[in-house]
Amino acid sequence: MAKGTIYIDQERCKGCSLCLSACPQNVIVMDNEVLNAKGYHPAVLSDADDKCTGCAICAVVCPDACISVYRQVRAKANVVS
Amino acid sequence: MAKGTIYIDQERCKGCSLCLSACPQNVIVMDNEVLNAKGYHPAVLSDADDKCTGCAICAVVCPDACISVYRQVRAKANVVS
Amino acid sequence: MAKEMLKGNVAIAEAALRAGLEAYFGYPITPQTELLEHLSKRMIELDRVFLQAESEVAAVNMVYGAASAGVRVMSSSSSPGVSLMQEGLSYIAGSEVPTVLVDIMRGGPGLGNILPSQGDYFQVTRSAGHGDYRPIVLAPASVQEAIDFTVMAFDLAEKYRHIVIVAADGQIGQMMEPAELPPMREVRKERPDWALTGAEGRDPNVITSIYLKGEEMEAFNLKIQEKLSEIRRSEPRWYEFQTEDLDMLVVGFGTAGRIAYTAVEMARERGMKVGLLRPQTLWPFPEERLSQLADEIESVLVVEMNAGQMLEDVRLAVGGQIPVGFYGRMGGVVPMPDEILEAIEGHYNRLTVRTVRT
Amino acid sequence: MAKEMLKGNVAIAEAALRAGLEAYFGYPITPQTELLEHLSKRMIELDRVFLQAESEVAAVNMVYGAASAGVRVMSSSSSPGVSLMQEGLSYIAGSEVPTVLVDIMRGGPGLGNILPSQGDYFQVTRSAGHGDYRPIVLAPASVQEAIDFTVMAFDLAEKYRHIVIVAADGQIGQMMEPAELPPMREVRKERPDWALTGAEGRDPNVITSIYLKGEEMEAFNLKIQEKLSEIRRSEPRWYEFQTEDLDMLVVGFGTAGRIAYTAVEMARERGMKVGLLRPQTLWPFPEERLSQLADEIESVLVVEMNAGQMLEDVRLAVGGQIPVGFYGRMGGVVPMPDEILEAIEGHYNRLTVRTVRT
Amino acid sequence: MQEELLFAGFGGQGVMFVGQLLAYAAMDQGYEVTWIPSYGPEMRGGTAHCYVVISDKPIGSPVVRNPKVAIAFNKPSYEKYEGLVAEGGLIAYNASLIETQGERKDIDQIAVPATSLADELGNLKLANIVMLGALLTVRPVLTLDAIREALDAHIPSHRRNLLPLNLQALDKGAAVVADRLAT
Amino acid sequence: MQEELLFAGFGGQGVMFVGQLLAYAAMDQGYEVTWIPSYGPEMRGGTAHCYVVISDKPIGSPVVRNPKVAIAFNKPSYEKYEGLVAEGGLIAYNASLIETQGERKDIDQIAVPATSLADELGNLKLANIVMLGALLTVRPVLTLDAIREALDAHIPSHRRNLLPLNLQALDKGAAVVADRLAT
Amino acid sequence: MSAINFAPPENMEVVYERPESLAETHTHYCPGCTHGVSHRLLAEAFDELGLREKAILVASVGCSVFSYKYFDVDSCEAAHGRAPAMATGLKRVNPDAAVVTYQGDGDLASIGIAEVIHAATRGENITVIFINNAIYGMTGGQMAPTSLPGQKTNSSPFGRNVEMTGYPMRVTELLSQLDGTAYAVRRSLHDAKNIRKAKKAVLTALQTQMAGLGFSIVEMLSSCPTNWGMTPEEALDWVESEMIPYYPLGDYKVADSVANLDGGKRR
Amino acid sequence: MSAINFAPPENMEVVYERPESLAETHTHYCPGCTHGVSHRLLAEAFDELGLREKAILVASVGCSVFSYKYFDVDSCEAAHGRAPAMATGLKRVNPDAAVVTYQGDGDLASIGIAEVIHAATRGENITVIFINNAIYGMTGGQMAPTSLPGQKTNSSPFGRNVEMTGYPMRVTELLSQLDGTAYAVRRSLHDAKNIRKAKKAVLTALQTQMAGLGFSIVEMLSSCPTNWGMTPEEALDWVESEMIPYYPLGDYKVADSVANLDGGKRR
Ligand SMILES: Cc1ncc(C[n+]2csc(CCOP(=O)(O)OP(=O)(O)O)c2C)c(N)n1
Ligand SMILES: Cc1ncc(C[n+]2csc(CCOP(=O)(O)OP(=O)(O)O)c2C)c(N)n1
Ligand code: SF4
Ligand code: SF4
Ligand code: SF4
Ligand code: SF4
Ligand code: SF4
Ligand code: SF4
Ligand SMILES: [Mg+2]
Ligand SMILES: [Mg+2]
Repeated sequence: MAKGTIYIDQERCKGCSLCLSACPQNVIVMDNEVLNAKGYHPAVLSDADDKCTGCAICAVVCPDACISVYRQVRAKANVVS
Repeated sequence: MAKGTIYIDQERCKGCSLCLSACPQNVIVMDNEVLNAKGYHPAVLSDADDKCTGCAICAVVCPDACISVYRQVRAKANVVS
Repeated sequence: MAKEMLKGNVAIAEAALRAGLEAYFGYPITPQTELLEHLSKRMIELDRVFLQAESEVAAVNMVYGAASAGVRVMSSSSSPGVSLMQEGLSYIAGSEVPTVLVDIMRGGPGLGNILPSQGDYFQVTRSAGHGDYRPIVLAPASVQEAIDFTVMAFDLAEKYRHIVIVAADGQIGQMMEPAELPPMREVRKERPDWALTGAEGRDPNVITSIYLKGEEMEAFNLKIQEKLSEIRRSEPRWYEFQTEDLDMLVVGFGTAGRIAYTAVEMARERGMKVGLLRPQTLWPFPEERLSQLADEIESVLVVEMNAGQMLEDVRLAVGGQIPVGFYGRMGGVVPMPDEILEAIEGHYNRLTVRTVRT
Repeated sequence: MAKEMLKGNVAIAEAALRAGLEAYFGYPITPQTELLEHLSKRMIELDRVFLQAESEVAAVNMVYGAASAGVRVMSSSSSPGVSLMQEGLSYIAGSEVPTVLVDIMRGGPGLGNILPSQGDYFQVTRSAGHGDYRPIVLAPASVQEAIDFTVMAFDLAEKYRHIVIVAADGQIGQMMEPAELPPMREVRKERPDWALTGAEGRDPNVITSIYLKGEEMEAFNLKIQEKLSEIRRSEPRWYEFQTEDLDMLVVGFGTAGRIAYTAVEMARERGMKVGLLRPQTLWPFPEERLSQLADEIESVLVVEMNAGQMLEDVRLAVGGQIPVGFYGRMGGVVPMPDEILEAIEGHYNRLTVRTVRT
Repeated sequence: MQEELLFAGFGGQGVMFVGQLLAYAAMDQGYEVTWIPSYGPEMRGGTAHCYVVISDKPIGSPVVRNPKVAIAFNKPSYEKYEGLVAEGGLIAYNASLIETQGERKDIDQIAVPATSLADELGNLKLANIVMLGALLTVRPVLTLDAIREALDAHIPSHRRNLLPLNLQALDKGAAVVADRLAT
Repeated sequence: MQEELLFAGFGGQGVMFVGQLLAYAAMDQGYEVTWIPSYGPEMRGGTAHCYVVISDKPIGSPVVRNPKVAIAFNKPSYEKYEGLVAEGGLIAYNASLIETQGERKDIDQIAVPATSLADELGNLKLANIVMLGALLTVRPVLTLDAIREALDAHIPSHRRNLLPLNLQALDKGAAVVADRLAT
Repeated sequence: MSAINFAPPENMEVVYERPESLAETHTHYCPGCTHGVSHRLLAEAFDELGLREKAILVASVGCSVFSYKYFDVDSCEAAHGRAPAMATGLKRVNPDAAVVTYQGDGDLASIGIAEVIHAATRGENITVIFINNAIYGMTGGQMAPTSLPGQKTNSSPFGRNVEMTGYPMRVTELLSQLDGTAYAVRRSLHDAKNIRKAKKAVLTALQTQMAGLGFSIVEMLSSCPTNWGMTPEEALDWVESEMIPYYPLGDYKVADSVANLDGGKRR
Repeated sequence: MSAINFAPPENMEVVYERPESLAETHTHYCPGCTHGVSHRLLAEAFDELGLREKAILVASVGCSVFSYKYFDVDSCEAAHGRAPAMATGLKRVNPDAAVVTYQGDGDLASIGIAEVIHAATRGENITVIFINNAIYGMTGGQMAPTSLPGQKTNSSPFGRNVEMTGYPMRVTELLSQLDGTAYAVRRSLHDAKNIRKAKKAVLTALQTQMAGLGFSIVEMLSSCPTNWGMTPEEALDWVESEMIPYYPLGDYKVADSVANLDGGKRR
């Protein structure tokens, strides 16, 4: 499976935790250490085992468009047209 | 066929002639002699041959509810209930 | 009844209910919404009519319908919603069906904001909508007055078969104060003889505002003007404070008038001979009392939460005898007592100078 | 251009078109309908935008949209329809998009009738809808003025980014007179830099009337008040007749002012020193000129086709210096010259008595 | 000079048009002129009237309580307006539809059998033009030529074929009163 | 006598409720009192504040520019309102969330670790009552008994089970400043 | 109050007479205008159901603006388009009354579409008589939302251009979509047979209301000879040949509860 | 204007990034409110179709009142319910622009139903994004025309009583009846799969407009955790379990011309 990663704009995050429950790999957690300027504990990627697939589900459900998603570049398969 | 007759309230009539064209017996005409207070020549029954059946079609189409319709009383058939 | 701590909006709603409100039609809008919400519960509990209309346009026309049936009926809204009701109000005035409307005014123009304002003064006192009439307009400055004026609104509406508007700024709607509610009145059983109820055993009644012929329409208008003259004679109400031994008078209504009260107290402490006139009816405006006072004083300061609307009525009442100053805040800003005090001082000092010079 | 025999409504429509009207949105209502009908033909012929809206509420909001795009846009209606536009007008004023509205006033309140009236004076001069602003209001008294003021309306609307209302009574809309139309102007190609057109190659534009914070809303209101002061200084317009060597002044606008002209002529023939001031802008009201004249005369008579609305502006302008009389007809009744003459005589005689006594 | 005329009749009798025609003619002759209509509640039927004021100075009021001239095309109009005509003025009426001698003796009463004359021309709708011809002969507010020119200039193009008939009607109206005046 | 208090904090910190509680108590003690709220644009989050004015005479303005007492539950409120307190007045603040010594020396600064104390009681939401207890001990606008009665009389029925905890919170707040005052 | 003008001739019985609920007043409608026909039907229905003393008529702004004068029942005049709102106010405080709005297509489909849709949504127990004549009659013949494609009116002088103004609205179909609508049908007034059907629909609509079953509307295709520029007969022909194809007659919604009225023998 | 906050990690490509048409401003929406999701979808669609410089957003009165701040496009704020009228004015004089209204259920279905119905009837070339959250969010949780039967709100404290207030309005079904409507679909924002479908619908709606095919509307079932008194997750569950059964997702109208967009390969 392709490796992926995400970036969460913690200042924008409102801590709604929707990404958390949507992530199929369960690699997002609430960052209880950080309190952003809005007063929320933001979400953070916690992916020690590199399980994130870059599926972007988290980004798709995030109401505050906080999440950018990246994935390992794969050589494109040659397709006969 | 049952005999009928009608009464036209000529003061109320606006001379639209809709009863005239609706009457299946063609027994209504415009009364060009009379000019009512509204300035219209009203409709009038012209039924020398007693053709009016009392079908009430004229009354049903009259927009000004000028027409009353009457029909000969027939003995009611005895219906076994 | 004992005093309770009541929010203005809730107090108005409960007072209306206790005054025998039989039907309410309204549409949510801040800062009026608690009024509608309170009635959504209480009216249903009491098996009376509550309906959230699809819009203020619909609400005012539902009110028009229920009022035509001769029941105690009311709507409530805030400035943009009241703008949408103008046509309906004009029809109601033209049909002479008793109607009560509560306007909890907010900052404008346009969508503006939800803060307290007095920017609807013209919209409610100069005739709502087209044509020649003026609604009776009651302007409470406390939760207790909000209660009392609401009850009075129904009585006046029925007495004159006219529109009565309770016009309070958002602050009156939102604040809590101890106040006493009136006892619960039952819904009236009988309907007035002009009411639409189905013409059982009587000639049909008709409620309409059309008079196709100019002469008839004019005759009807003269009848309204007659009624308005009677109201102008009988119904002006105001509150005054420190109006003996006066150099200068402050005039303000609702929240502005209430805050001016504090400023006048402060001014008296500082030795200025200042008093307060707080109109409780915006229409009929207490012009007679004001013009009496104007004979005795050197100057008037008008305080409003708008760009100067009641100002015109004050100027009309004092008729150019004495200078009329103005201090206003707009767009939802509520003036503080110290600002008004400063305005009083400024005005008072100029006044003294002027008086001395003469 | 040569003079043509033109009906007021048609003249206004054609004048607007020639002033470069790019879009019209309106709803039929008597006695304004020929205006809409004329544009339904001409705008389509010229490939401009004509749309019959589903209601006056929709019409004013369509106008709001097109005005936000910076084009010359207009609507027209009559009293009940103008009541329905109050909210939209307040939004337009709060967004500062140039807009022209024609109000061909009819008898009220309510459905009233379709006869000429001036009962919308308050509704158009005191701010349309909620909040603190005043539309510029132009009041033609002839078909030629209707044409000229319509053209001017667009220029003023754009100059001040404000609402301009052409307020004419039904008689101006319905009568025919010889008048000259302006030359045809092309529709302007460029749009103002604040206009909504799609943010191609520039930062996005925003048109809104919300200011959530009181301070911001107040700042915006102060900006509007600033603009209004400028208009008050620069734009008052009026017509005067026989205003030299005066004892008494008649003040009237639109049709009432025009008929008063005849009455003043008759009064002069009878040796009374009477003149006429006919405000052409109802707001800004020509208060300065009136107060100048007030210094020279003994009395003022106001003539209106309503219960006395402009009367307040006259009283404010003369400030209690001299007595202000009123002669009004309501509900679609147009006063005849002889009635006004009689009112002048009554007033003039009392005046003489009074003057002698003093 | 100021002339004030009131035209009144049933809707459909061409009352508005004949007033406008006079107004056009007046404008073309360089006068100030106003025309103003008034309708009843009915869409069809009912009565209608209009005022025309012609002057060599700016016109104040386009409506007048006591017009110098009234033209009545039907009975209700005659009854309503005879009393309003200014002293010394005149009322012209369609004698085909109105049987009267008139009450007032302080104004001129001109009876014109306009509908019958129009009928002779084969078109009842021309009664209004017949009346105008008669009126202007008795009271030359404008010349008949001015009306002829105005007809030529302002008749709607789809009715242009009726122009000769209109001119005939005008003459016919003029002739009938000329005869009578001669009497 | 006239007391003016400003309560400010995040929505959800019970700012409005504690102000109302004080107002109820004042009413029950026979005072004149006003309570007035002010909200930000957000539905959740954002800040909110309310004014309470207590007096033995009719109250004019329910809002005051320079309240004698301010109670700040969060940092932004402290920063916004410290400067507004009237000379000689006091500001009480939730020291659990606000680290400050205060700028102004002409007013009393009362630091109350309200959230921590509430935490000790097992319910963070009680920080507001803790604050009130502390405040009234330092500045006896009303007696604590008055508050106790008001709590008893006005607590919503579905929260009645929390009454003992609320009373404890009040005492806890009172105790912490009493200790300090004693120092 | 009796409308008998004439004692029945000897040996004859009355087949048809002016209904009692119709006032004696002459109407201001143009000759041949079918507004008069629908008035008569409504009055007949009031008579037959014994509702004269329970009826409250809400007249609307349009040619029928004076309809409050033409019925011998309690009545009022709503603001343009707002009859269903006014009727709602009346009905809620007079639950036993028969509240009927009488509205034109400009009134109901244009300016008043919000109020009628919400009345239907709420299942408001009122009856709407909807006169669709594809034009604004009273203001002198402007385009209505129901004007036909290509129809020339005084505000669509080149014919209704569907590119610019869209296709005509089929109101009854639209309202039949709403859960609160119990009865929604379209009828036509162009001949005696259809008028009789329309009458039955009015009866059913009123019965629906009196049984508390919800919102009822009877749309009637109607003529406007004056603004269509036709004789009364031509106008009826136009209804039949031009309007009916665009506005098919029929029952668009008959709730089961309505179908079961009179034990299933719905008229 | 670029929304890249972060250079892609080495060897990685961007799969998802904040769209350019979304302004940098933080929104005032409550945590977990799906207004934010629909905003993002619309911004993505503007980006993908290259419409950022052609778009004019008409914000409406409701919680989305400030949406004009949240998009990097020309925008304005309509009066409550009147966005389709304002959009009509804008579109008629800017025929090449992409004019989009963004409206809540109170705004569109209650006070604004007339304006949206007439815009659809006219086939007005505008796109409506309709956020159905079964409540009035901004004013603090009153009943909307779309509130579910029995739903407790601050103005239906005993639960929506369908006897008194009728059944919820299904707006998309209603609008799909009108000839001028080219595209009318309902989607939901309760999970990623449905959000992706909603996105495609927004793209199709905008393409419909740009191709001049008529009126387009995308209804999105949306959550209001605050006024429903739920956590953001509970709220999404409620959308799925309570709202969808009442408001079935699907395509209610796809005109042939729309189906043939992109040579039939409609997204
Ligand atoms: C607010 C308002 N706008 C416009 C009008 C003018 N008006 C009167 S009737 C009417 C249209 C009536 O058409 P319709 O409802 O179809 O009735 P009809 O005359 O065809 O029977 C209009 C636009 C008005 N009276 N009030
Ligand atoms: C004329 C008018 N009436 C009422 C309001 C008050 N108001 C603001 S938003 C709103 C309802 C918004 O609900 P909805 O459209 O569902 O949007 P949401 O907040 O749920 O997203 C209301 C009634 C207003 N601003 N203007
Ligand atoms: S991209 Fe997919 S796997 Fe990675 S964090 Fe987001 S949802 Fe989880
Ligand atoms: S969905 Fe977005 S806002 Fe919510 S917790 Fe995750 S990153 Fe934060
Ligand atoms: S009742 Fe029938 S037959 Fe007799 S006149 Fe009328 S339509 Fe003709
Ligand atoms: S249908 Fe009626 S109004 Fe018409 S002509 Fe016959 S009787 Fe007269
Ligand atoms: S104008 Fe048309 S709808 Fe109105 S009364 Fe005449 S024919 Fe009937
Ligand atoms: S109140 Fe509801 S709709 Fe509004 S922002 Fe909060 S969650 Fe969203
Ligand atoms: Mg119609
Ligand atoms: Mg909503």
